[in-house]
Amino acid sequence: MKFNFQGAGIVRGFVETARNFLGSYYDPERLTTVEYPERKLALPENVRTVPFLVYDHDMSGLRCTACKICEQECPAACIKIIKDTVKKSDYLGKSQFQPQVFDIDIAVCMSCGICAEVCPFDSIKMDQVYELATQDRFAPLILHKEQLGKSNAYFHAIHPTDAVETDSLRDEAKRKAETKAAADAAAKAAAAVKPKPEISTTANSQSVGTSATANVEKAVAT
Amino acid sequence: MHTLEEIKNLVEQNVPGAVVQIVPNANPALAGSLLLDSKSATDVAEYLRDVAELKFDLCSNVTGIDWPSKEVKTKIKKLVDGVEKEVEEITKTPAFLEVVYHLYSTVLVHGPLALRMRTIDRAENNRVPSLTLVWRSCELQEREVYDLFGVVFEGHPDLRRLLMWDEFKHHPMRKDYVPPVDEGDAVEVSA
Amino acid sequence: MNSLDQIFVTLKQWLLSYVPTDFQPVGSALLSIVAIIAVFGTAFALTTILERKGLGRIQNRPGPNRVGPCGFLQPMADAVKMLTKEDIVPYAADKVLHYLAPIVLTVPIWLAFAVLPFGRNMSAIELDASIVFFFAVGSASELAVFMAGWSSHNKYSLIGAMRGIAQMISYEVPLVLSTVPVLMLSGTLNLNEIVNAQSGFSFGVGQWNVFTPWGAAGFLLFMIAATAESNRAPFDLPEGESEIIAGFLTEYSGFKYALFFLGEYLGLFAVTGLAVTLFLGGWNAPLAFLNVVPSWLWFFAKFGALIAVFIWARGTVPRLRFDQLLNFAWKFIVPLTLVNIAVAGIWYFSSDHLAYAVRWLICAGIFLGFYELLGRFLSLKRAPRTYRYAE
Amino acid sequence: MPNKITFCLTVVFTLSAAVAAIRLRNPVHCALSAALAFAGLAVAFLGLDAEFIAFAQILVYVGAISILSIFAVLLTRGTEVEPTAAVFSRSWITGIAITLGTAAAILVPIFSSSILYKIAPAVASAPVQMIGTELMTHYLLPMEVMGLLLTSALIGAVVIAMSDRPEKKDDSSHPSVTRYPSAESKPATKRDLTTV
Amino acid sequence: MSTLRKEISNGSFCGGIDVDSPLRHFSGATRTTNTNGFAHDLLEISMGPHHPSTHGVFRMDVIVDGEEIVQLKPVFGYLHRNHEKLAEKNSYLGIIPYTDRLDYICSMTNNWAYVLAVEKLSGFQATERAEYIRVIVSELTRLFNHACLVGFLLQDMGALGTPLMYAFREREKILDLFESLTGSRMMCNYMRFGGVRCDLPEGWLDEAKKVVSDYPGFIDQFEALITGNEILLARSQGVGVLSRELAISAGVTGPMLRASGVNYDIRKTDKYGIYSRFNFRVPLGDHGDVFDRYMIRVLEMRESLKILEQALNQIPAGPIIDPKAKNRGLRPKAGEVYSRIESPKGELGFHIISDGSASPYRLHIRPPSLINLTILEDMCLGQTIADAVIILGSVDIVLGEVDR
Repeated sequence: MKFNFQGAGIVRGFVETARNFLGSYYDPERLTTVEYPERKLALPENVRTVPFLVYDHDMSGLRCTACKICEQECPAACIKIIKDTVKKSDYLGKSQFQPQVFDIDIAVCMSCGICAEVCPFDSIKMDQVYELATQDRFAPLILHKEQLGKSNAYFHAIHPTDAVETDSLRDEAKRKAETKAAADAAAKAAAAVKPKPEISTTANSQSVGTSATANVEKAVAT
Repeated sequence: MHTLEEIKNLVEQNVPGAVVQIVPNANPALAGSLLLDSKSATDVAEYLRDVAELKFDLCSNVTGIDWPSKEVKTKIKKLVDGVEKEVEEITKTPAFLEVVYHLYSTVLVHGPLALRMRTIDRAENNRVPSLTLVWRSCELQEREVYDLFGVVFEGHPDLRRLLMWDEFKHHPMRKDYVPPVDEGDAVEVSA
Repeated sequence: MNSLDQIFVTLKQWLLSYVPTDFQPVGSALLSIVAIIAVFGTAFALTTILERKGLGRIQNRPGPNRVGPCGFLQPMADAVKMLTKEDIVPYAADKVLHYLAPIVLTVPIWLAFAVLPFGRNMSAIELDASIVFFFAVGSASELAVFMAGWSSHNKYSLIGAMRGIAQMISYEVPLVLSTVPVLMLSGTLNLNEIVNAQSGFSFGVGQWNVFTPWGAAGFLLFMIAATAESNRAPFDLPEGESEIIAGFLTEYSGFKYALFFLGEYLGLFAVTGLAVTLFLGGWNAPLAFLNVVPSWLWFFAKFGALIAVFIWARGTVPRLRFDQLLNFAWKFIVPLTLVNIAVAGIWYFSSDHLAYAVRWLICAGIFLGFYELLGRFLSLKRAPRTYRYAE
Repeated sequence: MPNKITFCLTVVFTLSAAVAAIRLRNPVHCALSAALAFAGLAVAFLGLDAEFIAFAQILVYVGAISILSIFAVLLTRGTEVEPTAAVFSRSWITGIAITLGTAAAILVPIFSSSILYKIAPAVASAPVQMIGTELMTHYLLPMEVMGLLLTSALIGAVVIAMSDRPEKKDDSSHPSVTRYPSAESKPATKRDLTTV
Repeated sequence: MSTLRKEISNGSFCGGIDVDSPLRHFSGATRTTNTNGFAHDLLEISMGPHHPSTHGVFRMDVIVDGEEIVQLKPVFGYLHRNHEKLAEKNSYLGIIPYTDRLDYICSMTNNWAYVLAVEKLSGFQATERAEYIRVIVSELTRLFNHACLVGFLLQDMGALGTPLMYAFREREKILDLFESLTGSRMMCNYMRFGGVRCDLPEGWLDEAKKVVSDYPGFIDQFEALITGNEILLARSQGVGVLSRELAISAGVTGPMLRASGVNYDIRKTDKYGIYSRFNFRVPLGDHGDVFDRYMIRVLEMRESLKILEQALNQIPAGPIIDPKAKNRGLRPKAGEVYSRIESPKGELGFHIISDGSASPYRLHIRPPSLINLTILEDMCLGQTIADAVIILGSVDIVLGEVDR
């Protein structure tokens, strides 16, 4: 039903706006605004804002090994890492560095998520906090290791799928490492009886290596 | 679509005084380009635009490239004191600025054809003819190349800086451009 | 019923009875002034918030809702903001004119309310030629717009001012001409008498001017001209924010800006009140049995409804270009108002010869014919197009 | 008595506005002062109980004429008078002569007319209806003549204002397309490039 | 007074105005001097960079005679960040998030254009599923880009935000899809060499199908609101006419070129990705005015919906990224490539020169927004300020891309 008189187009526009005006009182499609501070929408799992560092149990279990891959790959160059001087044993029992300083300048960070993507140790992940406004644009926007470190439980809470997958990979690696370690121990014990040098160390490092590359691939794929 | 050789031949046959050279792509799987001579460039461009077989009427993309002089070490065998020795010889590549145009045809729907022009050097002899009067689309893009690379387009009707401000002295896309120290940089990440 | 209807009149008389006889005229005027300022000041505040909320609803959002209950204290917050803002006068501005412009705009517009009948026996002053008075005081706003734009020493302001006065002059003509049929048929320039002329009922429906063909047409034309006269969308060219920033208001801030804002809304209110008076029966009830409702309530109900239409239009239509705006005035609205005067004449003289319905149809037909014809002429060759596709 | 005070105030106001309209240097200020003077005149009419005339005065003079004069000021050049220029010109004698002549031309008929010997009615009243009737009956011819005059002036103004620009688009040649119809044609010289 | 009306010249139009510029000869758009004897005062207005309708920090130096434009010089660079220089310092992977920020409305198509160029350079091939995902997200991008554009255009015409708000309402739905897919609403950083970064979340396809099936309702509503509106017709028809020849010569691409009647859609001509598999048409305008540009966008939205319907129904299962394609630490063989796609704004091209190192030797972005502005002055001459605003609006620029 199209009436074509002069001004018909304007009249149709009036009808349309009236429909939206009235519709806004009963049709949620026509009043789409969410009253933000009172109501917050549930974030999709994939949402990423700024990076954070995952630790197991507590800060001493920080997964980061200060390998500096993220620092290198960060397109905005907003990550600064200084290696610790002493190594600690990681979850695989391998002795690794931890970062002494791990700073991210979130004023510079553009939330691209490439750091999380390239991290071979499942350490750096993307957070979902978005109320980051501060009054000072310098110091409070530089997040230090202490602010960045968040528990694996938190990671599970915000990215359940990714976290479960990561954990299973890590468990797998750990199980392998443990069996290897047990085998090594057995071999050592055997070697003590019957000295026979070889495999053990190489096998161990290989297993870590494969797990790391597997993680890299996984990170790329996600 | 004609091959580069065919286009080159067509141009050389039909445009008097045209000097065209084929520049192969470093990656053989990708298309090469035609290097135009400064003197005949506008004529060649007009020919390419108008000739019925080619009709490159859409000049899609204009860009500059800076090729500063590089030291290339080549190992050559040389007779030194009667003994054949492997000697490293250092040669300097010529320094020049290059402008690349990518042409398409809306009529015959083919392309891209890449045209290149080179300046003699990166300092005073930084002139190439402007193709703005052949393809209007070059107007802003040539200004951009002038602004960022310092290529002077002769015959451009309105050659001013495009992105940087008029008082700016340098050409930021040149490889040897040193950005000024920003005071914001003084704030250390760990501060 | 009568007591409620006349409550304000009685109140005023009661208050005046405490005033010495010599000062009663002054007292009466003061009371009227206070009442008008209070009522329309409130209406201004209410309109700003309702307009923003209404526009919001039209645009699928709730509009201001943070200050006070449902955001209704927003005007207060705006007022506080406006009053506490720095009042910036450009260095090169003509300071005196820059200062005077908002005053020149706002003061005469308050005067316009003096002659509007807000209810039975409720108009501040009784004038023989009240409608002429109304238009006379309204004409000062052009000067104010010019003063504001010119004195600001800003190019956008100047363009806005020139647009503003050209537009206001152009639309003042149809605004006045569209009232002529009403004046012709009621035979008076007195607004109270015009309202009285519409107070009858036929078949229980009020004999408002808008129910006649010339009245309906006049109402439409009057509303269009009124929109333009009060610089509202789609005729908000003097301020066209997407073109000339804020037009003649560009260099105003703080209280002076608020005054302009106030002045524009008051102008809108005044002209809306006039539309109600001239075409919608003033304070008369639409149906006979609704006479129990106080007359001033009817006035303000109609007034509110018309304001809503202005808001609705603002949320719907894009802005005209300046030459089109003037073309629209001179080639469309003005001829139509002239046609309408003729239609009113036909209506008047055919009353003895033709049946009501026939008369109605003939008059409406003449007007609509001209409307369509002039519209075609105006929108020459402009129509939605069909497009071809390439596979 | 209050009427007299009002009248005096009005006179002072109107006259000073009129003087300002002549004396101010900025023509826009002059035009605005003239608008003020018109408004003062309207107040004077009100003092005479001539409501309709007063309102018409405001509507026409303040609302239209002063705006037109502002338009005229803005549309003409040389709006800024050099501040050093003397307000009184060298030919002030001629000026005074012209002023006196004009004043005489107005005053003589007034003083010689019989209206001076009329006695003002106690209550001035010129109902709008009466003005209308008079205009449509007694003064019909003058009114029609005025209408004709204004119409012709309007038409004249439109004719003057009509732009006589020639149509500027010549579609004959689109240089980038037609200048070199085919490759066989001679390549363009520099001259061709810039002058086609 | 005299400074208010800046006097450019005395009587004749020479100083300041470049009447004889050879550029003017492209369109034949010269302005003859007025012959009626009135001296002209010209007014020079700097529109922008803080102007409500310049769509960002863009400036137009306008000289007007009354309200008629006699000269208009666009001024760029207020948002210049030199992405091209940044790219020379960054890894090939690290450039992808920067491309998001070129045309910040359409990050997906920017990603695609860049990724496609690198794929050509290094000989990768995206997987089948990834190709479908790319088409889906790109067409969704086209949908909301066009919706926003017509919304902004009408905003420039003074429609007080109503059409814009309706457009944004629909855009939000698509942004929600992008958010649940990529984690970010606008800066998606989604595509990777050889595929895409992550697979579609569960239920995403159904949500997308719902959005796509609801979208025609929005277009109908939008058209009912405004398309037949006499004011829109009066404002846009015959305004900012761009002839077919000038459009081609000026390198105008995208909907603007097609509005001038040139059948040139890179999705059809280059058949990049898998566009050859889909059945869609290319709407063409005959007048090349603002109204045509508006309508072409509306019609293109309807065609994009067709592509989306087909793609959403045909998308196969499979890997989303080619495992052979290296992303981190990519060092393509030395070579040069120019690759382009049909971004919603026009031809978005990437010209990359690799010298075999980890970051490009030279990366050039061919921004459709900038090049479509080449003939802004030609379209605006002789029109009014109000027209210039909507002509600029109809070009569809995003300053992030214009200035890069």
